Order: sequence, then structure tokens, then C-alpha cells
Amino acid sequence: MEFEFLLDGEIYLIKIDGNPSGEYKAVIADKEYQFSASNISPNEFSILLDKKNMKAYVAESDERIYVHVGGKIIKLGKPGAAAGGFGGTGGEFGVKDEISTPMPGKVVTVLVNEGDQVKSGQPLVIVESMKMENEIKSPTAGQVVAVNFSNGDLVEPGQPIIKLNPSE
Amino acid sequence: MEFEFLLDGEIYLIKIDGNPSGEYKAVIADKEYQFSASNISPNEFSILLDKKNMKAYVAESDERIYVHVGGKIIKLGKPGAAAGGFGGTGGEFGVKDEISTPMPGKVVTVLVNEGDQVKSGQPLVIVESMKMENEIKSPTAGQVVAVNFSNGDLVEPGQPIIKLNPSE
Amino acid sequence: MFKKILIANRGEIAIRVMKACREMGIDSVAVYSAIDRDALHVRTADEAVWIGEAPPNESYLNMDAIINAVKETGAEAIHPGYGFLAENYLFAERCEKEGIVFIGPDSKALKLVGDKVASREVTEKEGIPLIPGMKEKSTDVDHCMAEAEKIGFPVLLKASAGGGGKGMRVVNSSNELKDAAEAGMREAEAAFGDPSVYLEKCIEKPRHVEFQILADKHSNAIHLFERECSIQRRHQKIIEESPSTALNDDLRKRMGETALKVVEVSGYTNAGTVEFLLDENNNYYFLEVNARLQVEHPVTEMVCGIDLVHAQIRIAAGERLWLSQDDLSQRGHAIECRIYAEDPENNFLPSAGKILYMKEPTGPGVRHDCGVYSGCEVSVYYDPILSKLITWAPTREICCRRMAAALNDFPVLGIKTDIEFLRDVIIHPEFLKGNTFTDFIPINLPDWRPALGDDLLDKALLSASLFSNTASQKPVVSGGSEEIPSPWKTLGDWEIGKK
Amino acid sequence: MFKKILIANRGEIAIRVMKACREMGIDSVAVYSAIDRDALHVRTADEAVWIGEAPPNESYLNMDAIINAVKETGAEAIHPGYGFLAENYLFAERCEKEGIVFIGPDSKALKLVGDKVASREVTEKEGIPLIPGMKEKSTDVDHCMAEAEKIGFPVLLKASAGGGGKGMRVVNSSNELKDAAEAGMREAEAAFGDPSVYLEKCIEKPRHVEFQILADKHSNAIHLFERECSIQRRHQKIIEESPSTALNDDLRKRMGETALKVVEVSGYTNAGTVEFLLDENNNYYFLEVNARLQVEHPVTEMVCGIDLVHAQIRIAAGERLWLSQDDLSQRGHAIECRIYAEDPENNFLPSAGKILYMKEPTGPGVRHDCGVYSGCEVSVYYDPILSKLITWAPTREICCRRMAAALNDFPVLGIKTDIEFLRDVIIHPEFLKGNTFTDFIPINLPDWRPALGDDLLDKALLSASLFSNTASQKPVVSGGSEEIPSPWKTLGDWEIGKK
Repeated sequence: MEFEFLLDGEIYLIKIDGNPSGEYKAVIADKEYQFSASNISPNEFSILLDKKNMKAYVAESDERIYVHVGGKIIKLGKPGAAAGGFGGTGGEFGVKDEISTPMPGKVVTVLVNEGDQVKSGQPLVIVESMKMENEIKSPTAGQVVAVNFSNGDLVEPGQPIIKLNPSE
Repeated sequence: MEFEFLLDGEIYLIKIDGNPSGEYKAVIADKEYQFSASNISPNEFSILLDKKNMKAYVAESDERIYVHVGGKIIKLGKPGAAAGGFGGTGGEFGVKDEISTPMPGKVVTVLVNEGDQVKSGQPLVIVESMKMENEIKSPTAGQVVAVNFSNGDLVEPGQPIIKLNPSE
Repeated sequence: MFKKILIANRGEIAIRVMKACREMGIDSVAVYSAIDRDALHVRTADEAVWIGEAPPNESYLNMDAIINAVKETGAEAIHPGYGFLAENYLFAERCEKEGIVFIGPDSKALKLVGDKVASREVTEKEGIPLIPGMKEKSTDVDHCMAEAEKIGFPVLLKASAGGGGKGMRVVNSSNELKDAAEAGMREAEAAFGDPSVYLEKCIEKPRHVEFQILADKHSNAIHLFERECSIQRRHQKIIEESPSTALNDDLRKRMGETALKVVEVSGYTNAGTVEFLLDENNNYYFLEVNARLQVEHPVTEMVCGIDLVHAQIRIAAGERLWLSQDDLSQRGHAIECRIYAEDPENNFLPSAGKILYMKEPTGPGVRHDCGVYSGCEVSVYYDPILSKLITWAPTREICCRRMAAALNDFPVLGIKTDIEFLRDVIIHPEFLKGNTFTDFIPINLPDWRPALGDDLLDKALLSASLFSNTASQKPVVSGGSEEIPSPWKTLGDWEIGKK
Repeated sequence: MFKKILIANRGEIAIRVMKACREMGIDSVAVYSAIDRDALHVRTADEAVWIGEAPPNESYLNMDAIINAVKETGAEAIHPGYGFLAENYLFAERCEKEGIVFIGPDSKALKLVGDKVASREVTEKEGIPLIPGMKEKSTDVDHCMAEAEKIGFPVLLKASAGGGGKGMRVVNSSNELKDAAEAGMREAEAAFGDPSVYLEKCIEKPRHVEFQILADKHSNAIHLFERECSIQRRHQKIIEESPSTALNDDLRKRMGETALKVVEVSGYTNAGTVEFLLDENNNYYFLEVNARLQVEHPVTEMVCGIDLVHAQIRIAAGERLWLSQDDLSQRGHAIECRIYAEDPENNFLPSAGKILYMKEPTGPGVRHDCGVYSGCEVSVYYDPILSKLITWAPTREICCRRMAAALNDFPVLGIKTDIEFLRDVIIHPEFLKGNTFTDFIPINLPDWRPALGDDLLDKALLSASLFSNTASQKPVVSGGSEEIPSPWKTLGDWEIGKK
């Protein structure tokens, strides 16, 4: 069987096959892995790779697969899922030319106007969420081409608040 | 909607209806209940009955529904499921005329022979399981009509080891 | 003793208080907003009352609704937890008028210690060491500017009514002051209903050390030693520990005595915390009294072997303190990590959404005070704290290792949390050495990013493949008896290369 | 210090040891039998090695397989847990020959204390008080009969090689002796590979009180006070606590000194337990040394503030004891309840099968050392212990209430457990008074049945209806992001009476 996942804009291809007793072989790029795997619960896998034990916890949303392994979380994109631009810097769901917030909130102050030139790291908008004011900074230098929200507006994650024309 | 459950050989009928906001009405025998209910996870329910909070954990096997509520476990039979005789005294799956073990094990000693008269509480067979020897006692007075296993045999839960003709 | 207590809060702290009630044979009443019907605190209480819509001022800050819930259920006392109405003296006053016991100090003491400027005055008179700063609160930016020039930059801007770092800002120069003051006032208004701020001299390279106190209504008070809370981001604590690596026995004794003096002069009762800044030369300055059960109270409980919530309830019921200062000692070491829904890669911005899956860490010496669960929604309306992970061990070294191991085995999937970041703080050589100052994070972990080796990526890809493979083979699930069949039952025997 | 330790055990104790290894920076190796591939201990270790088929003598008792696993993985030491090979001196001897550190006493001491008759001889010489009984073990029923007549009925029949109540029987009269001895020998043979038994005078209305000790390889030893383990069924402990309600300071001091004397004369090192019977007149009798980490070690850890597994590993690595007797004190109260797969309604017969659903209790002062999980199979091959629930609190009263609350909120569905029974013991007035004798259960809870009010039955029926309703509407589930849709989405708006 073959699976594809996205990370930071790159596509990774995994070939994986196994037998009824839970012994698997997999190939990622030019590396080959042999291991024993067991599905402990819908979200929990036990993998023995050359006798080394590895616990993995996995869950999925519409767009992503979340994997917890070795104390770290890796978020993989599902190819063909709706959201583009994994790993963008302008907020979790943003790409470099669209500034959005990672959480719902209220726009407290828009600090720039259409046409403004902005620097990388310059605060663009202040959003209140979870009782805190949060500055959303520009991920890049560029020109503001659109400001879609005003002070006091409620904003949802992924909605572009500001559009930029990056100059980098 | 109507549901039927078995407990100790009795059938209980529940009529239950609700609305989209999680408010329910139910009738059991001649008692009426109004409550708010929420399904927290596949096995977990939150019920507010006249503001009193009640947590219920529920799981099912092929034959039964297990409910944990108020610190107690209630095992309800599903009508029409294979196993008969809920709440029998001769072991978890047994009925009064068939003696079986609640767990798999090895028959160490059969203490009675076909035709023997036995008293209620008399040890009939010793089964080793989980490193312990366990005496299986007669749930009733009666006559042994069949001994299906011999010393050293392996036995599975629900398999009748001994059949009795109860005299009570 | 009370028969029924209403807990005017939500999340982990409400649950922690309810468990204490149960152990004391007291019924607990939860209150909940419209979006909290499925919240864990509702399911932990004996009774639960709906008090309004999601925004806090329509529910958890709605005094009328809460007082009504008390009357409706016949509760005799209210435990306010922390945040919301916990330090609101008007609420305490209202309870006093209605004949409901407020589990905390009386409204008079609450008003005094809640007003940072008034409490400065009272404590200064008694010779308690204070940080140089404004003598009165203000909502006037120009006045603040003048005062800042007098104190000398850098100055610290703080909300007069609040705590928890909300509204707090370091201001390095006069041209930063206006923006900082305006934003601070807006936050203070939103969080506490009072925009007043004040300024004080910014102590450089400080530690934040606080003393837990208990005072009964019969003029007896004890302290339960210190908590070091220097590890902060956005001026908010994220890691606390006890004992502090900075205190010796003499300093501990003197600070404890000062803390008790503060309690005495302010007429404070019940559980409270006296906060100090400690500079590199072991000078300490009284900051303020936190007039509530603190988020970080578990580290004191684990080191001192007492239960602060039980103590709060007993004191509120009028009991005399059953412990003297000599009965108390610190044993071993405890650390708390606050688990927040936030993004440490992105300026610790809060993160909301659904927790797709989580699994709580367990083990000897591990305590997890938790307000969330697999499948729950983390709302944007409330404080982003999810839970608190506390470890205790005979030594600080083992305590750190135990915490690192627990954080390492603590999956929370679907929202961003600070778990990986906290682990990297705990295993940082400077943290292990005990060099914990309030600038620890900007100095030692600036621009933190999780490290991800190729090896780990491959392991993640293997896991994701196994998951996708299983998910695609999964049958209709019937309730709890989910059987995950081997995909090979349907697919037969494969070999590599065959497709 | 060791870099890698192999844990020659399974279940909760293997996991508890692995967590200690992780905290000490030591890699852990699990071993597992064919049916334990998915067991929790395999997933907790850093490495895992298959050692054979399900029956214990083909895997967890298979010395060759375990020694091979040590060599294959490069482990330097073996932690045996309890049960299996923990007290097998031949295994300790084998380790010594192979140059592997056995984390426990050396084979010589293990052989001595494991032979109840030999250890009687050694201790009797030193004036340690003993229960009158046979001077040698036997496999001869007639000889046992003669000895029993000499001692006088009732007598207690015990397996010479074993512990944990296996093979133990009270024999009230001569005509019961033959059957009891034969059954006891069979059980002893099956459990320990040695059918020898011995007899001793049966002390009536005794308490079972034991002292935890730690002894290094440099002739230093301390005791960590007592555990009271009188609540037993089938001669096996199910509830343990510390401190004992029966001991005063003087008696505690004397028994502690006797325990250290036993350790000294037997040349014992590492962690061990000296067991005593205590009669109603405060006379105590030495029973035996349990030459292992005990199941009930957590109550000592919580009351004394130490970690016994860390201590075992440090002592095995050759460290000198870092604590003196004066450093130790008991703080608060701890109780352990053993969670077994067994049927308290049916003579505590073991129960095997699949755990359809379970949820671990949590909270301040609650520790759960657990070897199972939702969805796991409880096998008939091994000891039916599932987990251990331990609570600590400042007082015994609160500790009992905390335990009762935790047991009350601890669903384990699909197999029978003793959880409800344990709760009824904990809340029993005689238990609360501290009247804990070894006959507690037959005296206070004979023929125990769970009480089930009509009210609770109705609540169960409502819950089952909600479950069945939801289950019948459940869509294909895709992995972790299970959405449980309201049935009303598909069914529209109902009203009562409409069908």
C-alpha cells in the first residue's frame, strides 16, 4: 500500500506492506524499515523497530494527521485536503500573503492601512482572544493590498484579515 | 423509541424520547423521568436529572450492556442475545442445572460422579486458573446427571462441566 | 461544617475543589455557561445549574445568576476558585449581605489587598520592603508619563485591579509608554472591569518568590513556605516549584515572617499568597497579596503534605487552625507545569479548537489536575489553561526528570499546547542548575522551535501510514466494544513490492 | 550507575520499575510472552524482547530465555519485580555466575529467607519471637498429621517455598488435614515448583503488620516503618495501609528494631519486608522475610517520601545508604487497594476476559499503578492483579474518604473486579474505626452482594437506552476524530408518546 503526506510543502511517499502476524516492511525515500506493529486502540500504535519500542498516538482532522511520537507532535497534511500552505509563518493557517489568526477572537486595532509598506515582524493587527491581546506580526516585508476587518469585528481562524504583496 | 433489557430474568421496558437540545423524557414502568443528557465519548454519558448530576459509563459485549453508575456496575441482558439465564448462581454464565466456570482454566479434580446426590454448597470440581485452585460449589441440591470433563482437561467459560437435576 | 458548596468557576480548579468537597462529605454544585454543558466540571459535581451564555460577564461573572443558583440549590457557601469573581470584593460583600459564606477573605480585606495602591500604603507604614513606584493608580496617560520619568525607566506597568500578568507590560523608554498604557488599560478593563493602572521601578534579573499563607478567623496564621515562580512568558507563570533554589534557611525564615506580617496588617483570612520579587543580592520586595487559591497551590501541597482546599473550607466554616508553624516542614521537591492551549512558536498566542485525542500522564509522584478530555472543545471565551501537571520527588533532580518523562508521554492532539516547550525548559541545563530568573525564557529559549530529526519524521510517517491503513479498513463501530480488525483479514497476505 | 536494566516481569510492577528507570536515565528492556505483545509493559519500555509462549514456565519463568534477552540487549542488571523469579535463589545464582546484577538480595540470603524452616532456625537462635510450629518442611501427609496434633488445632498450612497466600489453608481439625495438605502441596508445586509445606499454630484474631527495610551492601540498614495488611481474602492481602492503627510509638520502635535484627542475622541486602503477626495483646511474632519489592510498597513511599525502586537500583549498583534512621518519619496516611480481576460474589474466583472500557481515577493524593487499559485482554495465565489504587491524605479519615471517592469513580467494564467490594470495605464502620484484623472480611462482610436500589436500576436503564440509541445511530468512524452526531440530526424532533 502507498500513502502520501505533506510537511512544509514537501510530499512524502511511504510504501508499506505487512503480514497477518503484524510484521511490516516499509520504504521511505531510499530507507527500508522492518518492524512489528500493533493497533492498541483507535488512536494508539505500538511499534517495535529492531526491538526498540516506539509508542505513537495518532488522530486526524479533515485536513491533517497529528502524530505524537518521541514526545513530539508532527502535523502531516493530507494531500488533496482543502487547506493549502502547511507550515506557513503568518499564523497557523496563513500563507505568507494572507494574515489570519490561529484562534477566533475580536479585532481590537488594525494598525495598518491599504497601501502601507510593512517590514517583516511589524505588528499589523491586535486581536483579543481568551482574555489576552495578541499582536499579529507580518511574516514578511511587503505592501498591504487589502484590510478585510475593522476594529471590533469578530474573526474566525483562517479568515484573511490582511492581504500582503510580499516584496521578498 | 423503546428499548428492552433483561435483569435477573425480568424484562424491563423503557420508552425514551427527546429533542435536539438534549432534553429527554423517559418512562420506566409507571415512573416518568425528565432529564438533559449528553454523549461525552462513545462510552460516557452526562445526565442531569432535576439538576442532579449523574455520570454513566456504558459498554457492550455481544450479549450484555454494562453500565457503571453511582459507583456500581449493572449488567443488563440484551433480549434475544445468545446467552440465557442471566444472574444464575452456578458461575457467571451458568444456570442452576449446568455447572461451568467463569474463567478458562484446568480441571484439577472432579469431586463427584454421575448419579451422586449433592447438597447445595457442596464442592463439585476444582479448577485451576490464574495460578489459584478454585472450588466450584453446587448452587443447589440435586443429582449429578452428567460429568463432561476429567482431571487435567482444559475448560472454557460457559462450557457445562457438570449437569445436575435439581431437587429444589 | 457545610453540607453543600457552590463552586463559582470552571475547568481544572472547579474540579479540584469538587473533589475536596466529596472527600469532606460536602455536596458540590457546579455552575455552567451555555457552551459548558459538556465540560468536565459539570460532570464532577453533585448538581449543576445553568447560569447564562458563553461570555463570562453573562455567566461566570454574573453575580445575580450565581447567587440565584446558590439559593435554588440550598448551598451554604461559595468557593470562587481563581480568576472570575475570586478577588472581587463586591461579590464577597454581596455574599455577606445574602448570608452566604464566601470561601476566602472578608470583603474588607479583599478590597484592601486588591487595591495595590492602598495596600502599598498600609504595608509601607509597617516597614515592609516595597519596590519604588506610583503611590496611586491612574487612568491618565499623561500622569503615568510624568510618574515614569520620576521613577526612571525601565518601568513596569500593571493593572491595579488584577493579577496573572493581564495588562502588565515592561516599558523601556518614554516613547513606548503611551501605547503600552493604552493597551494595558484596555486589557485591564476587559479582564477586571477597571482600567486603572500603576507604574513601578522595574527590578532587573529578579526572581519571583511567593509565600503561601493560611489565616483563620481567630487571628492565627501560618505560612507554608515558598514557591518559586520565575519561569514566565507574557508576564505569566508557566512553571512553579517548591522549595526555591535561591533561598537559604535564614532568608526563608525572614521572608516567611514578612509574609505573616503582611497578613496581619491587612486583616487577611483564609488561604492567600504573599508575592515578592527577589533580586540577585537576596533583597526582597513585597509585591502584592493574591487573595485566592493560586493556580500553583499543588506544589505547596505536595511538599508540605497538606490540602489547601480542605484548609480553605475548614477556615471558612470557622475552625481554628489545627497546625502551628512548627508542625510544618518541606519534604522533597515539587514542580508544576501549566498546560496551556497556546502556540510557543508564535509568541504564545492562545489556541482554541477541539482536542481530537489526549492521554493523561500517570505514575508515582505524578499529579495531573485536569479540566479537559479527548473530544472536548477548548473555547475562545475563557482562560486557555487546560490542566496542570505536577511532579514530586525526593530531590529536585529526580523531580525534573520525572516531569520531563511525564511531559514526554503526554499527547494532546488537535490544538497547540506548550507541552513540548515546557519539556525543553525543564531539561535545559540552566533550569537544572536552578538558575531560574524571570527573564529565563527570552535569555535561554528565544525563538524556540521544536527540533525534529529525520529519524523522528520517518517514525511519524510510519505511524501515520499505519493509522491511515487501519482507518480505511475500519468497520462500523458499535459503542464501546470496538474491535479493530487486522487489515489482513480482508487484504490477505502481502509482500513488499506487491500492490 | 547502570545504563540498561531488563525487567523480568509484566503488568503494573514492570511498568512501575520502567518509569523509575526512565527517571534515573536508565534504559529499560521489557520481556514478553506470545500473548503479551500488546501488553502495557511492552509499550512502556525502551526495548522489548519476545521470550516464549504464554504459559509462565515457557516465558516469564524461563531463565534461559531471560538471560539470553539480557545478553542480546546488553543490559547490565535484572529487576525481577514480584512473583515469577523474584525470590528464586537459583535465578539469582545464575545471574551471579553470568555477571549480571540481580536487583535484590544475593542468592545466599535469598536461599536462606526463602526457606521458611531454615530461616526459623536462624532467627530463633537470636531470640526473635516466632509462632510455635514445625521445625522442618514436609511432603508427607502423615508426618504433617502428627505435627498438627503436637501443635494443636487450629493450625495453618503453608507452602515452604512461596508467599502471597498460595497454598495456604487454615485447618481446624484432624479430619480436614489430609485434603488440605494435598491441595496445598499441589498449589505449591504449581506455583513454586516445590510441593513442600509446613504447619504452624494458628494465632486467633491477629493483625498482619510488616516492616519495610532497606539494606545496602556495606552493612547499613534502615526500616521505613510498618504497613498493616490485615484485610485479606483467601489469605491474600487486598487492602494495606500505613501507619497501622494498632501500633503506638513504643511498639513501632521495638518491631522496627526486631525487623533490622532479622535483616542483620540473615545477611539480607536491598529492599525487603519483615512480616509479623500481631495479636490482640500487642505480642508480635516474626513470620518471614518477603525478599522482594512488595505489591504494597507504594503506601510506604507515600508516607515516608521516598522511592523504593530508585533505592533498590542504587543499592544494587553498590551505593551506600544515603539516609539514616533519624532522617525518616511517617507523614499523613496512605491506603492501597488491590484491583483484581475476580468475583467477590463468588468466593473471589478469578475472572478473565476483555476489558471493554475502563477509566482510571485521578486527583490530588491519588496514585494508580496500572497494568491494563481499555480494550486489553486479561489472561488466565497470570496473576489476576490489574492495578493498585493508592490514596494519601493528611489524616486516615480523609484518606479513607478519598479512597472511597476514587473507587466510586472507577469504571472497569467487561470483567468482574473487586472494586465495589473494596469500596464497601473502606466505608465499613469497623474499617473506619481501624478495627482491621485478618478475619475482617468473614466477620464484617460475609456473603457480600452489591446493593442495588430501584433508583439506581432506573438510572442504569436510562443510561443503557441512551447508549443503545446512540450506538444504533453511529456512523462509520474514521480514526480519532470520532464525531458522535446527535441522533436528532437524523430522526428529527420527537415528543413523548410519538414513535
